[in-house]
Amino acid sequence: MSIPKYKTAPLKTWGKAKELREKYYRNYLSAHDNGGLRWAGGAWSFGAIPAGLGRDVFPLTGEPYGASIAFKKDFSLRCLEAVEKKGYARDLCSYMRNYWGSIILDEFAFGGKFPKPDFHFQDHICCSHSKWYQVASELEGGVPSHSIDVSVGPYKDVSKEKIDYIVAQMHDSIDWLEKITGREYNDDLLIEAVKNEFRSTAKWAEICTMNKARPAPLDEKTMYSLYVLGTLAKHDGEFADFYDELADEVQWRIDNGIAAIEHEVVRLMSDTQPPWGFLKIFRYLEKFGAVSIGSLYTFGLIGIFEDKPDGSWGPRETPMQKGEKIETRDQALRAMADWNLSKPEWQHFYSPHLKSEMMLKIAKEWHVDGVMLHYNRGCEGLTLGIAENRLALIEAGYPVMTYEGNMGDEREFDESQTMSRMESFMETLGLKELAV
Amino acid sequence: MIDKFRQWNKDRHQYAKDWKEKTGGKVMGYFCTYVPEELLYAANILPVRILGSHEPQDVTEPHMFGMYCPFSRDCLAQGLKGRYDYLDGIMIAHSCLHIRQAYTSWDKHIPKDFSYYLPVPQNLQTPHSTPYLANEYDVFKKALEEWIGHEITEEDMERGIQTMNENRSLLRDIYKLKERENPPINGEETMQVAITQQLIDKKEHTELLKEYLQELKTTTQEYDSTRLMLLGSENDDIEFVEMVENCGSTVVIDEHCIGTRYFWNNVEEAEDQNQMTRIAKRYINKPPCPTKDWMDRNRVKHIVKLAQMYDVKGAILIQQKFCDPHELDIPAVKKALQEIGIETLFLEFDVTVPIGQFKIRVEAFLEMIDNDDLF
Amino acid sequence: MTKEFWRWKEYNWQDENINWRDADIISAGVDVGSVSSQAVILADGELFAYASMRTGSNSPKSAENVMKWCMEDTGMTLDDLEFTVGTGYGRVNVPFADKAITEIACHARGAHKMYGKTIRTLLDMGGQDCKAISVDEKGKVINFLMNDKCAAGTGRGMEVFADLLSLPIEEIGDLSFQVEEEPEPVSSTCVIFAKSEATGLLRDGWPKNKVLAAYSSAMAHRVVALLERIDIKEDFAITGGIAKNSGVVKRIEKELGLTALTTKYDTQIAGAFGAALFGKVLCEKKRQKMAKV
Amino acid sequence: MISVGIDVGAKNINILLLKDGEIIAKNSTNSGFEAKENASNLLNKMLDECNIDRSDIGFITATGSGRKDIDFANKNVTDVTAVSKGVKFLYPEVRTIIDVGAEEGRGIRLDEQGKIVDFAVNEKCAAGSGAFVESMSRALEIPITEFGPISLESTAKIPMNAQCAVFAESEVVSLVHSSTEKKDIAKAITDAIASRISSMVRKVGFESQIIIAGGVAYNVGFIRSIQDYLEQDVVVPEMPEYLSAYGAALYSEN
Repeated sequence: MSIPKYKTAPLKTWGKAKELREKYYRNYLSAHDNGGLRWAGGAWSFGAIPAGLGRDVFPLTGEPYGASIAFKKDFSLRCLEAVEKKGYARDLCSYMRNYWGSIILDEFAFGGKFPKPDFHFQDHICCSHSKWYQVASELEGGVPSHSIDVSVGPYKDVSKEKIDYIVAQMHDSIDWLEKITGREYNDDLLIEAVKNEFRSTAKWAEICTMNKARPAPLDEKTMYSLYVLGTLAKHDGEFADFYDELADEVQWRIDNGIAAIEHEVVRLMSDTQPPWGFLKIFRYLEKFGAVSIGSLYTFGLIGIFEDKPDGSWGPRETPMQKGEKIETRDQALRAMADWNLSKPEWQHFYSPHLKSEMMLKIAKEWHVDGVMLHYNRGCEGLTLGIAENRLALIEAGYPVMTYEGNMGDEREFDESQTMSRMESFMETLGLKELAV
Repeated sequence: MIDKFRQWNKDRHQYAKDWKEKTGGKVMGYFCTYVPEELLYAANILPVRILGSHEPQDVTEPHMFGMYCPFSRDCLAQGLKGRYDYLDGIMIAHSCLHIRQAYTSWDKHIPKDFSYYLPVPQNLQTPHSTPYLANEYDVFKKALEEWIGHEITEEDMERGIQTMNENRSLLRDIYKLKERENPPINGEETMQVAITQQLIDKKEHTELLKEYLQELKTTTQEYDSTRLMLLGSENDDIEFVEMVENCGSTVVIDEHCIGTRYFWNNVEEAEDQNQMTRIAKRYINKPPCPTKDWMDRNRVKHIVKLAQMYDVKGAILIQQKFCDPHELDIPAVKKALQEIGIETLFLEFDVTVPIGQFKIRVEAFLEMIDNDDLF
Repeated sequence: MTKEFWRWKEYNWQDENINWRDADIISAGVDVGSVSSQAVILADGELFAYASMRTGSNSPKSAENVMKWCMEDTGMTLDDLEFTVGTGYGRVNVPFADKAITEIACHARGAHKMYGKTIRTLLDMGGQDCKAISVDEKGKVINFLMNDKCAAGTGRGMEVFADLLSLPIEEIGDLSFQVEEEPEPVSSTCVIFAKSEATGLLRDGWPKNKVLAAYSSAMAHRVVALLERIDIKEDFAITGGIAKNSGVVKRIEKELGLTALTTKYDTQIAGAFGAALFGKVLCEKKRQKMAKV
Repeated sequence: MISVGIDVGAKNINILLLKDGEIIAKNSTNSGFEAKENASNLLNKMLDECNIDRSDIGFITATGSGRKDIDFANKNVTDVTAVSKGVKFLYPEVRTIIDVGAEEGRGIRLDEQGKIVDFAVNEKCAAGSGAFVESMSRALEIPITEFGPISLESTAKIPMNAQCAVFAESEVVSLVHSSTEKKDIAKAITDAIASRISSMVRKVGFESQIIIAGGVAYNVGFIRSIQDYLEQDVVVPEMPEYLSAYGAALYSEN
């Protein structure tokens, strides 16, 4: 196998992404200083709705926060053990357990005490979503919680009644927000936020689509630090602008043949969240000339895709691009409900086979040579049906490697065993460690 | 008479095959108690709850990752082993993630001519869930009609509702007897009746139930031992209940989906509401599965009520390994029960239950809540 | 036959100052554990004799052997035991027992006698499992937890280790402290995987004692987690084989910031002792019943 | 030229020497704590026995979990690759390899060319490994060598919840206490391991022929159980424990 050699260059927008992320947590922490509000909820929550309470309302999303804790291994371990002490099972969602632990220990991962939110605003598609904040509220001594059920079935079966059910809950949630915050709701801010969400989530999908290029301009390890913004506040205008900027740079990398890794011999895709404490596995793969071009997870957790006229998979056309009117509260909520129901990572909750179809699309259109599936004990939701995905990929002729671990509980990840398994997998793909 | 129920439970597959033979009707295997059997009885379809066999198995690993609950893996194993080859159709009602996989893998790998995923709201505490669910029933009804090839009339529907209501009410009557100081029926016997309720043609089950009820009302046999409550997810483990009762206890009440959660409430009469709305309300108001019990903890309140109603001395919290919804409830349930002075014992179930390891826990638990005279 | 380092010594003891024939009630307890069995004989509730042996594959026989060894040279026979309570794994197969009671209740009762009435939390580290027990002022169990489906933190785990390192089980406690500095605990407490992890460390040239220290603290940490879930009280004690392993005990105390109660009795007999105490009470009840008839 | 294959497992080191494709020596020793020294000593011992000078060695390939310790090897490959190579060469008809080592079990599927299509390794559980049988034979007080034969005498089916090697031990103990016959318990144990292994092998999907690699192949009880679970006959090779070393040696050849 001939070893190609490509130009590489660090991402210019990298610093900006880091900055935005830090600012996000700063805003949340300092919200009260100038009379603002802070709320906590899931990364999939309809953040655009609380945005209608004012520009001084800041979120803390649970999953990214749980992952940030996972990076700090010692703190994470203390969090997990604190939760077990309270009698909660060890096999529950590890983001959730890290998050609860942070509450119980009353320590914030970025220093200081745990900054209690003024309310919880969640949505519900996996078994743990609403229960997460039900328990959080109990641990925090009664923070008011609200959650919207969005688990109405796959987008292909969407109906007016399903949308009505979600939208009715959204309308109620606005009344609830007004009641518990005593603030008057501003529909213009809602509409603005909804449009930002459409922009950012479609743009992220576009950026992922650019990674079809060979050599890949981005590797998955880098993408993790970029998609995360969308999990923090997809409705945030600054974040949407950032993705525009990022898209331009990725296009520039493609035009100038700048690759994510120097020697792109084979292209892999992964799936489910990685064990956050051990991202070095991706660096390890690079030694063999293997680049992970992404996954349904990194693409479709926030990116909104659709089948394009030419049959390929790409960013979904936004209502604005389609020239659809979004002028009233109801229009905004309906559009947002429909938009989110088409989220790739929301489809497999009803059938792994729908997920397999999307994974096969990626494998084909992104020119994937092998697949690496993380059987993630930390997330029942995204690991759902992964064994069936594996079968489908193998049936389609893709070599698949699986490894067990946990995105947020390092006690369930066996580093040496996983590394030797990857080595075996590289050998089966005919790769040797490159002498560089 | 209990032996008839025991036999039905043992020969569940044979019963269903004979039923098909006898009636020429269709059999529907279902995965979760949120399935509205009213519609199936209206369509003269025999609903059969798909359950596991509590044997170690090696066939599900390729289809379901081992971190999902052993019950769902055990169910899938039955299908992969061909034990349900007589089913004409399968269906599931949207509830927890785990059992969903048993359905989706079954749907792909095991032949059948009808398969249906019924959406059910997870947010039962909003009024908007009723019209949404009622509409999903309409859609489901159409699918059924297409399958069986004829319309399901209002009369059929009413018959379906009455069949279910009558059977559920009789179970309530049986449980009424368990409130007595010395109940005439123990946990094992109750479980036989409750399991078969989900396996046998309700009309037939109802007839036997009526006779059995008479027998119990006049029975002299009484159980006088420590009154226990069984709480948890799915539990059809007869061997386990026998072990618990042989240690000197009687299970007088339960809160799991092979038991009270299945039959506790009925479809109510309401002039101003159509049938689908009435049925929807029944399933929305039934004692909830933890996965649907938020933001208020209505299930915990219900459990406390039952514990007091049945004057239990202790509660055994059984949980299918990896069952997140229940893991998210257990600390709250424990707390609530301890606050009213009821001790709890937590046990984690797997496909096979290591009776030996559990026996000592149960014995020690009973020694803990009794045996004061030894000190 | 290679030396089995994991094996505990077998022993028996009798109180010469007691003439059992003068006693009104002779009650006994026999604890047939998975690894070892103990027998205790009480003369009017006072400890008269005890013995400890390893359990053979035939538990009725093991029960009989250990009881016979306990009464060795005393002229006592099984018929002299007015009331015997069996406990432990083999509690139901003790041919000469009048009743079976779980080791959880028996350990609590025994510890209450051995460590005094103030005891509130008991940690019993047996061969195959590990139990955290809350006890009231009467020695009655008010709550208990057992480690589930995993032998990490059990006596057996330590034995596997003793074997791996070819060090006598009685000595590994002290040896584990003969290190320059306390190492990080091994990451895996699973007996089998800890074993391979340890092998790895030894291959990296770690001295045995250091590996031992790393495993002991991992085990201690695991056990402390169990204790914390049952909310441990200040007056706590450790019974069972591991109680003799200072390497684990001291580390548990360190992590808890508490000192375990001590006793003049042999910690391994707590179960049999408790059984014998129950035996005495049950014996009195039996007599009362008889009297009524 | 002499080609050497060294397989450093968790428990044993197996070394095999090839001369122009012919096996001229194979031997085994405990891995112990100094795998490198032990391997080197064994190799020298073997060379002496066939009076070969160390300088005659053309190439050394190491495999097994301790392969990286063997710094005097010219190259190393993982167990999966090594055992597949060995099997492909000796048993070209084989499509599925079940390789049970001291601490992990592996299932490997090969295509007609002997290329690896898929493989699985049992995760974080010793219940599907050689170590399991050992701790069990201790609990049962029967020598490891008699374990298989004794289990063969039984046809009983006792389900065992083999979650953890040591915990299974306590289940064994309770079985012993409930005076279940040793042969039945022994069978229950081989069934438990076989069920775990078969479950893993079903994950990679098996085609005949199926071969059993690793020392466990000598356990006739296990062979019976695994055949029951897979509902298929399996090939029991002549030198099951040397297949990986053989594969490694073949890598040294070319």
